[in-house]
Amino acid sequence: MFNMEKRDKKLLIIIAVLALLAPFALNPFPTDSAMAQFNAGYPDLMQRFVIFGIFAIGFNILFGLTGYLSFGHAAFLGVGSYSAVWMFKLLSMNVVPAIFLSVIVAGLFSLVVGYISLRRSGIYFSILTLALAEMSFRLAYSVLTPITNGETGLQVYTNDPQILMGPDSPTVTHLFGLEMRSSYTLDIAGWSFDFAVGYYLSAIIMVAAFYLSIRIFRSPFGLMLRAVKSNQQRMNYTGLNTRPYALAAFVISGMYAGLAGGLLASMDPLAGAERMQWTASGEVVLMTILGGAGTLIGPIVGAGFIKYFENIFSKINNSVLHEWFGFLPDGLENGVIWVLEHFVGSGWHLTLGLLFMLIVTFLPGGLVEGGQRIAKRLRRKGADDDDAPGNKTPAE
Amino acid sequence: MSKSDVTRRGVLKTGAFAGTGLALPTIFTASSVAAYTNAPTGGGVTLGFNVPQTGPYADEGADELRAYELAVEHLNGGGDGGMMNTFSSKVLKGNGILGNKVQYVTGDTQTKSDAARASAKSMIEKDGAVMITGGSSSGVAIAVQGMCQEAGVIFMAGLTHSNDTTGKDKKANGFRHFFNAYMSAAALAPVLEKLYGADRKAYHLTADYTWGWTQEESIAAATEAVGWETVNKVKTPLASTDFSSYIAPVLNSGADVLVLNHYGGNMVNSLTNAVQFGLKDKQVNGKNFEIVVPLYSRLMAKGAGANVKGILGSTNWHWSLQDEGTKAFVKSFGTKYGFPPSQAAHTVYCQTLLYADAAERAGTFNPCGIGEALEGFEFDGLGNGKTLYRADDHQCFKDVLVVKGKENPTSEFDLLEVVEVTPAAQVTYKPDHPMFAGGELGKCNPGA
Amino acid sequence: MDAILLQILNGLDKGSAYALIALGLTLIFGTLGVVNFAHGALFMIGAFCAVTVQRLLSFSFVTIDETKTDFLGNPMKVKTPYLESWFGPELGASIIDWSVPIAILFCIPIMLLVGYIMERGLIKHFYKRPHADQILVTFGLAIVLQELIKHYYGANPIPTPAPEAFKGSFDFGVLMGFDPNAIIYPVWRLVYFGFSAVIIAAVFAFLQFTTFGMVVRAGMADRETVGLLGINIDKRFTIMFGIAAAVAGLAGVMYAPINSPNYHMGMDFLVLSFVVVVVGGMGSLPGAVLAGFLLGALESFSSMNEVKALLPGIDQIIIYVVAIVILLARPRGLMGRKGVMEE
Amino acid sequence: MNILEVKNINKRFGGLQALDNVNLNVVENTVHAIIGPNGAGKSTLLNVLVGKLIPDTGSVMFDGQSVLGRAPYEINQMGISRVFQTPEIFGDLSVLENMMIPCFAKRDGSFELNAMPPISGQKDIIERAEHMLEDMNMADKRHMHAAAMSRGDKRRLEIGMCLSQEPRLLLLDEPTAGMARADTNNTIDLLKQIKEERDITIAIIEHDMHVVFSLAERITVLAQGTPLVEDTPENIKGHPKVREAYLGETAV
Repeated sequence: MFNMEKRDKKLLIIIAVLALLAPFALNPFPTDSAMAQFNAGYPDLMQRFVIFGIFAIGFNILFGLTGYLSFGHAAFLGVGSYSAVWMFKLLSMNVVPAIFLSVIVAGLFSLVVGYISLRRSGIYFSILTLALAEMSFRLAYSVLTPITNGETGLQVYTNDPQILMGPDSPTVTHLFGLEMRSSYTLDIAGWSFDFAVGYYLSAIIMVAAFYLSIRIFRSPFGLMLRAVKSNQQRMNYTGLNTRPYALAAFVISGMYAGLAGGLLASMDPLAGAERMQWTASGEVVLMTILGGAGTLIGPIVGAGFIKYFENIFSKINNSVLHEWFGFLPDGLENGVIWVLEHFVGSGWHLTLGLLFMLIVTFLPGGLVEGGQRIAKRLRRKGADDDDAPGNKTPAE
Repeated sequence: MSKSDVTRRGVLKTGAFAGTGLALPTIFTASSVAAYTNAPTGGGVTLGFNVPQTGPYADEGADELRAYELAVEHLNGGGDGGMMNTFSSKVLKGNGILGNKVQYVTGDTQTKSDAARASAKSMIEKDGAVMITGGSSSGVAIAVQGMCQEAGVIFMAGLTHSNDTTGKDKKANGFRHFFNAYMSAAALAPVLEKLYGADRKAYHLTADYTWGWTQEESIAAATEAVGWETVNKVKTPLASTDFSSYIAPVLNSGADVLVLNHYGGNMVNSLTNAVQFGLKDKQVNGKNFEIVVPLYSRLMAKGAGANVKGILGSTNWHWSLQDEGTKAFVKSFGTKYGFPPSQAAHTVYCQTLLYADAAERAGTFNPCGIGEALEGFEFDGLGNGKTLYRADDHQCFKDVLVVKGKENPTSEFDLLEVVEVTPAAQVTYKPDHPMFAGGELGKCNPGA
Repeated sequence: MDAILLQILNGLDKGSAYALIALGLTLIFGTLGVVNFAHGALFMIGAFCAVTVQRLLSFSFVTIDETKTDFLGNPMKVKTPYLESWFGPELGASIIDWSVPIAILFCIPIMLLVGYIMERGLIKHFYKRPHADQILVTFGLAIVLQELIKHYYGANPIPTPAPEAFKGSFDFGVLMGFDPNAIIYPVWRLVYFGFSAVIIAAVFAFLQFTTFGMVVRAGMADRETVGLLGINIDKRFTIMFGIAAAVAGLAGVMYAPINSPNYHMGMDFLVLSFVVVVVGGMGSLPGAVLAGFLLGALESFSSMNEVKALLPGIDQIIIYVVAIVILLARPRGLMGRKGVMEE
Repeated sequence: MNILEVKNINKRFGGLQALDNVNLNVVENTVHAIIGPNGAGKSTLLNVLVGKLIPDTGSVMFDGQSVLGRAPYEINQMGISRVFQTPEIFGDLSVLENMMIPCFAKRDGSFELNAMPPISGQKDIIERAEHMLEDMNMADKRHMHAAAMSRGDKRRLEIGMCLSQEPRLLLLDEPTAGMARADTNNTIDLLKQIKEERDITIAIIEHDMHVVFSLAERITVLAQGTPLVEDTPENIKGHPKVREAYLGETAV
């Protein structure tokens, strides 16, 4: 089944199971406990995890395999979101045409950007992508406001045409009547778990996207992309034209970004221009490097890591800290809180910055490689492994 | 963060959800039949304070947060009660809202629509917030307002000045206490005419995004109505940090007034640059060259330093006002934090009190009930004089302050002086005014 | 004509800031081979040197003035800077007024030290690492630095005016026979331009005419060979990092009166400075300077009303348009060397 | 029959005449060496042949078709493979993967969006690559990281990669430069073996006379951008012009 090797199948199954059980896995703490602050199992954040996972998986096909470091991929995500919202405005709130169009438009846009940028390599390529994306952002914010609704962000108004909208059609995004925002809450003892339609749609698409990326990694095309990264000179003198390979990877990753953008808009039908800013492009670069560029699962891990900090750490405020450390004697309590408040709430950026530095310094290769190293050490402790030293497959 | 109830989440049920085939015991609790999103069930009610904590408006966000904390303290009966004592409505008793202790969660908007919505969503979905409030820019306010409308919670806007918030993007679940670009212009124009004369030529520099445009449109229309001529309107890129190339040609354009439709860092820099070029000391057309900043804030004035001296603008509120409400608020804020509150702090404090009061009067947290209680509500004692929450667009109508940068500040907070209090009637417009046309409030959405 | 002359002045002025930052960035890249995303943060720290010196100089003691009241109605606490009480109000105030020029002296050792600590403590571990890792770690460092500044100085801009003597503007138009007010330019910006020119010239002279500079230049061209000659190039590179940091810091300290410093000013300049460096050509010092002035000038011209009327929004994107055009026309920017950062 | 015909090639770099009216014919199924002192234009000539440089004038015909103006990958697809002075392999990939890439290039052409089927299903390619590795005596290293191999092995792999494309003309650019004596001899043996086992034309640029005289059937001597003589190794050895060109400096 699935035409894959055993270890890949295992990985896919793990991801699928994790995605399925995320509402449980991400809410490990009882709702009333002090630790509930760290729960991440609410629909919006879970959706963000998987959607940015898709974005990073796609980015990794370009950066992880070919080594071309694009600093403009957020533009494709933004274009995807805009296309999706336009579909909601023009047709109906059904997400299928929206997602479909977002992938197509992002693909076309990335074809243009890729065609121009891939004429150069290295940092020159990076700056070209950065320039093209930043141009898109700035124009979307100002001159293109009729199309993008500028600062406010493109949204659906009741007086939009919506030609496919029947009198009974849902007015929120839906999949053939199944509303994205509808959810079940399951309460067991002190725990509370959310199961949202939007999350499961995104998760299924993410698993499919992950499956596709495994297939690409393991295909002859994937091998060619790794060859592009390794030695373009040899590629050329082996009768292989590197440009279309890199361009294909660029467009595929652009389509992944468009898919992510379309899904973001499907979960929440508003598309803001900031989605296209260079900081957003930088974020996906950081996700991929942090998780482990060129590894299959790294980008998802990196995406989850950054989104977790952004959404969970930024919400820890002083009163939360006081609640946590209320048991300490006053002087000590204030001391602890004084230290911690640098790192949470409005200080969450500082924590993130420090973690970037620590991870890249001590875990070269990202979180996944760090995890592998720990796993290896544990295994070695158990019994001497039969891993031949040369048996390392580069792109796991 | 511990909260007492388990099932705050409004369960949006469609019955269509059939995907996962769970064989687990599904224990549905009372909330699944609640009438609205995040109905409080235990003894507490959770409010969501969504302010910029990172990015250029972080200081404004921090000040908003201080005011929110103060408001919560007062609502729960702590502190000196602040403006609760001067508020014309007397239903708030210091025992929380409807007997529920007020709790709050905070989040970071990063001054980005996406992040703001994510943060607001987590407050609604995870923390069970029944009301979202905050923000320090119009893009964010409009984005979050739209989301609250969909989710079925009330949005009490923080600092947002664009006409669109209660104009083409107005929503039934959203309410704005802060004034807007039209009001700034309507308040400023007569003062400008009085001080600088009717025969003036204005040159506009405008931040190139929605708020800037509505500000420019409003002030240009208002000044043209008193006889001024608009020489030029120039858009400046949002990301600009140096405005020299936009300011350099001003002096030679024949204009004798420069209007800076900028806010935040943009305004600090453009004003600083304009003063560097010596515009304040020049004579053009036989008159003193003047600079106008339609939307002022004290925090911005602080950033621009001595450059604000003598420069006119408008503001929603200022701590030096001498009415009872203002004095009470400044006293309790100043005592707690050691410095006077900003207008952003003031507006969010008012919004919190107004929300709590509306809930008390309506006897419910249901957004529709609260909406009804706020619509057409007239009140006084919150520092702006008599104020009306207009039913047609959920905009507050109240006096607008025209202020000037103080020539001889006595302290680091004493940067602006009130030149005139423009009465509410003068800044009121019809709900169908063309600058506000295009949107519909729609119907209130209680969520579940 | 006068409008064009004005924009030429503007271009020189903007360009000198770009050129200074890009120069430091290129020095670090050229000598150490490190892509330094924290360079904008160094510029920002420079600007905050000015803020800090201003604060130190106006360090005050508090007296209670019973005749006045503060905003709460309590007796007013009046702050008097120690300097004013030591040297008398006039001299004290004028020393505080001169805090930015004083900060220049203060800034150089600070920045050298910051650069030294950064290079020895962090950057040196990343010489052999992929550029992506360098970007990640220096980006992390940039965030940490700016968050620390934000924590202690707040997010709002802090006014740091130039000395009274440099305030106001200079009327070129009159000199050249135009009407008064036709071409006026702020004095401090002219000082900034002159100052930048001096620093750029000093860096070039240092690299051109000193043995130290010659070795560094040789090292930039071919690190291994120079290493083989038994010269301890690493130590020199550490010093070069310090110098690059000092150049960025000086650019920042002088910039403080132009626009009030805030904690994110470094990030605002970061992308732009990379564009400048790349347009100039990776590893080329003259290229960086040339590109800085070129982009500054083009940005100024694009903001002219006549140009904007023709191409709406062009001033938003001109930098990027120019970058794209140059990179497509010249594969390695204006003066880039072959094979540098092309993998 | 000539497989490669180079006619009247000129190439100037600024003031330097790198190639001065070069004519060269390589006969099919021979080993043809191009020798000459440093700066004689050997590398420039090679770069013209593979499409990296375009000459100012002249023509280069490979098997009756012009190669000029074609990109390197197109020329390779015509049947010319190049071995570099320092081995150019895919260092990040395993040895087997290295060998598979030219096999794909041979089967699928210069670009094929073959993104869905797994490599493990490409039996023909794997078989071919494995076979080639065996031919090269490298089968035991198939899972090794290519970058981790010795220089000699890298050279061997690179030659194997070129051969797996079944080129009609193999160009070698100083294949033993920087090698120890033993490695050099191994490479000579390898090339001899290749020549024996396959129908292939080899053009070799070399400094090392030992290599040249062990392998070449024809030799062209290049000096100052122009061919001096072309003859058999025996004749070249005693040729006065060659001595002059090569030993000129020391003879003076």
